[in-house]
Amino acid sequence: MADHASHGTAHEAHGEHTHHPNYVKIWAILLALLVVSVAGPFVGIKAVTLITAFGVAIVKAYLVVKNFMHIDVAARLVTYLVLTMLLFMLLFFAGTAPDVMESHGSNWTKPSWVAGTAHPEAPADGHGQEEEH
Amino acid sequence: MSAAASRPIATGRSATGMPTGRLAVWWVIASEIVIFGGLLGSYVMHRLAHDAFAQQAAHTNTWIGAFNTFVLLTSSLSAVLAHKAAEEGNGTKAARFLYYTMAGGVVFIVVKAFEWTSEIQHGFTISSNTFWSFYYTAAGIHAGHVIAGVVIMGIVAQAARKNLELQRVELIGLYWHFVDIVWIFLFPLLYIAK
Amino acid sequence: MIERWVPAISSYAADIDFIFDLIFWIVIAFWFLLVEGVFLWLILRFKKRAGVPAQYITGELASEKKWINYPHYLVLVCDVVILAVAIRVWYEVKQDVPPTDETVRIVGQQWAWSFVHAGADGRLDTPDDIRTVDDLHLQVGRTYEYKLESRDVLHSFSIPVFRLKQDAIPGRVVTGWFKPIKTGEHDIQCAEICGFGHALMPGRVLIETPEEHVAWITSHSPSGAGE
Amino acid sequence: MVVQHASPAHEHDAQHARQSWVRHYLLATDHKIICFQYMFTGMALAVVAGFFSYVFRMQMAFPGMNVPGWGLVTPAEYNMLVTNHGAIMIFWVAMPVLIAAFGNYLIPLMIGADDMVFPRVNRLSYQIFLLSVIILLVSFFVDGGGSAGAWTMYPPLMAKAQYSMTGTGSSVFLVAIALEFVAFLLGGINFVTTAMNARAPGMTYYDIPIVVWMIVIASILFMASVGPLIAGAVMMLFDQQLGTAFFDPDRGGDPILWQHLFWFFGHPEVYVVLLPAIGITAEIITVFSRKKLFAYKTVLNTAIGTGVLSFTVWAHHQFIAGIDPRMANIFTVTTLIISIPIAEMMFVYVATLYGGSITLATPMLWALGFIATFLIGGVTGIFLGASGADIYLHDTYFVLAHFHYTFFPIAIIGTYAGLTYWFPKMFGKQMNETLGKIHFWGTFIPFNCIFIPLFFTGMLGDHRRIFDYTYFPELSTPMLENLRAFATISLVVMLGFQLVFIYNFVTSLLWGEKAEKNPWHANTLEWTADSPPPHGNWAELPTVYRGPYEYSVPDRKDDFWPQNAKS
Repeated sequence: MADHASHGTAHEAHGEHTHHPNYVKIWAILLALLVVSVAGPFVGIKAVTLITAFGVAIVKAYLVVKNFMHIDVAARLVTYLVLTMLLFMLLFFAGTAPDVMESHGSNWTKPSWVAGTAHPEAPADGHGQEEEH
Repeated sequence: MSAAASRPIATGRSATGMPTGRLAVWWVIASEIVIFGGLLGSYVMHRLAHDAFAQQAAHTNTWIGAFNTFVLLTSSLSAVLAHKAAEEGNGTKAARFLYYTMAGGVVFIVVKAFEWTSEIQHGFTISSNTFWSFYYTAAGIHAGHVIAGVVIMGIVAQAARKNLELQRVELIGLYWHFVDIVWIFLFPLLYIAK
Repeated sequence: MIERWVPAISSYAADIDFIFDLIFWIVIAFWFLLVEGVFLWLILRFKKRAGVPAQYITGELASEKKWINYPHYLVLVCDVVILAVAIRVWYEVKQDVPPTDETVRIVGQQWAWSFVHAGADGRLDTPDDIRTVDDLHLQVGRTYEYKLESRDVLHSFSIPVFRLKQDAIPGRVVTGWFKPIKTGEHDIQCAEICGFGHALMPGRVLIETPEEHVAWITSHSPSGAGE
Repeated sequence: MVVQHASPAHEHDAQHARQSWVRHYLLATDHKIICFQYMFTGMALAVVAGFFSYVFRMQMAFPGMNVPGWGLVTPAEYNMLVTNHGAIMIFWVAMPVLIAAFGNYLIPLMIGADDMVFPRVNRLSYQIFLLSVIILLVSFFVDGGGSAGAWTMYPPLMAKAQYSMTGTGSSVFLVAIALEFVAFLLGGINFVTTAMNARAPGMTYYDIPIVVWMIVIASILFMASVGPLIAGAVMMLFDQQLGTAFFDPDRGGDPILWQHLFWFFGHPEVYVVLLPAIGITAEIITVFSRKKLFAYKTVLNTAIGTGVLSFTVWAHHQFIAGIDPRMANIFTVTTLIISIPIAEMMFVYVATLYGGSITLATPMLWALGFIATFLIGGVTGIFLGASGADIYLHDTYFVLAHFHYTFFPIAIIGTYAGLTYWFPKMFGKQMNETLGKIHFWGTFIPFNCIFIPLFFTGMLGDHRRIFDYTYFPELSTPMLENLRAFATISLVVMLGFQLVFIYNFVTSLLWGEKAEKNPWHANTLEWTADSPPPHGNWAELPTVYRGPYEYSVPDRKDDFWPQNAKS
């Protein structure tokens, strides 16, 4: 039981004051990024759209988390917590996507996809009774 | 502080060095991340697998989405300004900024209501197809969070006006920024990637 | 050990029984009995006695920790052995489809199994296909590919004597294989809850000698007596 | 040192005395009262679920029998009973009793706080939980009957009323489950922040009793895993009621998606209820063997390791459910890896007994019974985690026996262990030891007699949830019928012995011998409060000087050393 003393060191529950950056400036950056993400699709290149849409979203989220939510002040634990949750979601995606996204698994097929009849607009004709392989 | 008098001693303790309220809100946010994560993860799987989603997404109105993003970003700004005012001990000012934030939330919901009405009139309902199911479900759950945030913010602002419970201004702000971030991801997912 | 009560009728049944036995010997016969034995011995050996105080052991010293660490390494080794065998069997049954002689379509619905046999020409989706409800006719020694479908909800196609089980999923065609090695008549079950009539899906698999099978095909060909 | 608000506890007492009975028991914010609310609600539902199990076991062993107390069991009723037995036992018995009740009671008392950090959120959590219970009970009586698509609620069966024939019941059931999740999210956040922030001065992370750690880790696991299922429940509800097609393959959805959403939660959920029970066991075996817990930090690390690993194994529930077979290999590996921390934890518990001075009091019997039976649940899991063997065993009674050998020790034996151990503290009375031991053996032996035969019926090919085996010639052999009947009779015997417990509980509560502050000579902080502790728990909140398991320290007069004793 060595480190009893280290426990209550110096942290004060209340009265710590957050460093306040220039919020209006950050807001202006966020709006500029918003313009970028809206403008992205007009370039017409898919890769550019993806970057302006999702790259910019990540940057925006980072700016909000860092400056508005002060995650850096809130102790490292919170950063780890949020990252862990995101990691779990990534894991969920990785485990689930092969089944939901693929039209062919190593021992199954989705006949309606293969035949091209089923997309979200038009109901497929149910089971693939007539499917030729 | 009549409410604080009956508060247990435990609430005032802080073995981690972080105020309990802030810690709790971060845990709330953590559990919300996985709720939205599960939903958006499922959406992304379908979106990537079905080209038809892109055709459907073309029917959404980017300008309305962009306007709502603007509204939420701006309301986040006033939420954080309220936090700053609360830390300076200025309850009146904090409450005023909170009211601006609430106004932002209300504008968001009203715009959303008009947008949905027009979409439903064009025949895109929640049961039209999987894209629209995800569209209404994700945006609907998000809108529910916005409404809850506005209501709670109203309660916090009432107290803040009387210089009471000022630490709550930061807490509701944290939640509001999280709701903002969810929208930051919903916007490209539902409106931009066509 | 399963084969003592449930006959092993498919070519891979013995492999699945083998892995069951392997795990049984490693995990139950060795680990479980060992740990329970030590556990009971400790309880009896260190029962409270007047004048004998308990010892103060933190478990943090390396000399103490080794007592849990060494068994622990052994667990790791056992895991690797079990994994190697399990994945090999899994690969053989579910992933690696050998060249097949014939294809049979199996369709689950609320609440019956229906089967489409290839018929006389040995090919599916030709006019001479034989459709049956609840009876699956197979010829012993042939390798079959199955195409498993569902018309409504999830079902699970299970033949215990084949050690075969596979869920049927609406919207998908699941493929797999089996090779019956003995003649006889056995149960087919549905192993995934599929509504009120879940118990009302008892199919039968009939494994016939080549002569019997040919006779059955001839007598049931659609051009002949019909279904 | 930590800033303490100097508001003396007797102020609370004065205020407390003014509260009326309703305020005291129904609208209480005191963590101990909320514990009782959760515990008694959970136990009431355990009676319901136990009765359900009696009815369907009777039908299974004696098909077509006119079950006393119920009547003839129709297939629809059978599915409803099976579904709700599972769901109630997990969501409305194991979780409220093990996490919510013990968590509420133990966390503030064991870390030396006067209450939870958010008492009113705590009350709200119970109220939402109670609402979910009421909605669940309503679901049995709506048109078409209660939900009957198994507790896993796989679509398309559950998603469409035309398949399940219990359209309303399924939706009401989903709402009840979603509300229950909300209640536990609120409760869990409270537990975690309380344990993190409200610890007594001097209590480091390594001075926290294991049971508190376990409840906290379990709450975190719950929080991190339940999100996708909450999203999934909303999607399923929309599928049922608004005509969406998230899980309908004909219209672009995918039924397998639900299975992933469900099991991503469902597997960590096993550990959510397991960890508190393991924690309770740690407290009891150290006290009754007068031993320091063997390798405290190892226990903690294995618990955290198990928790993290539990997020990587979920698809082993779906090996033959149509997932890609290549993915199954990955999940087999992760599943067997999880045996490593759990085995380590079991070794630690066995090692703790070494060199002890063991008293076989009732709580200790339960704790040892937990270890002995949970071990069976653990080792039989290997059969199912190994993908090759799972092809045969999946969805047979082998699976059922396996998870009852994990869940029964957790939810029933663990609860009885905790309840008999903390009964003196909770109610200020001692329980009758003789009746306690009769109850223990009367539960423990029949329990094994129920589920050992079911391992065999599973090996012989009995599949789960089948209402009547007489339709299957190979499942109607005399051997199988005898095994089923034996299991059912054992169940009836076991349920009968629970009356002993109820009798013991009530009589001890009313006329039991008065308990002293620390009847078991334990170290943890709750035993330094009065029995039962008053509102606010201590007149002066304790300060902690050492870890929780300093038993039989050499050169001390007493063989225990309370955490708050200065020397």
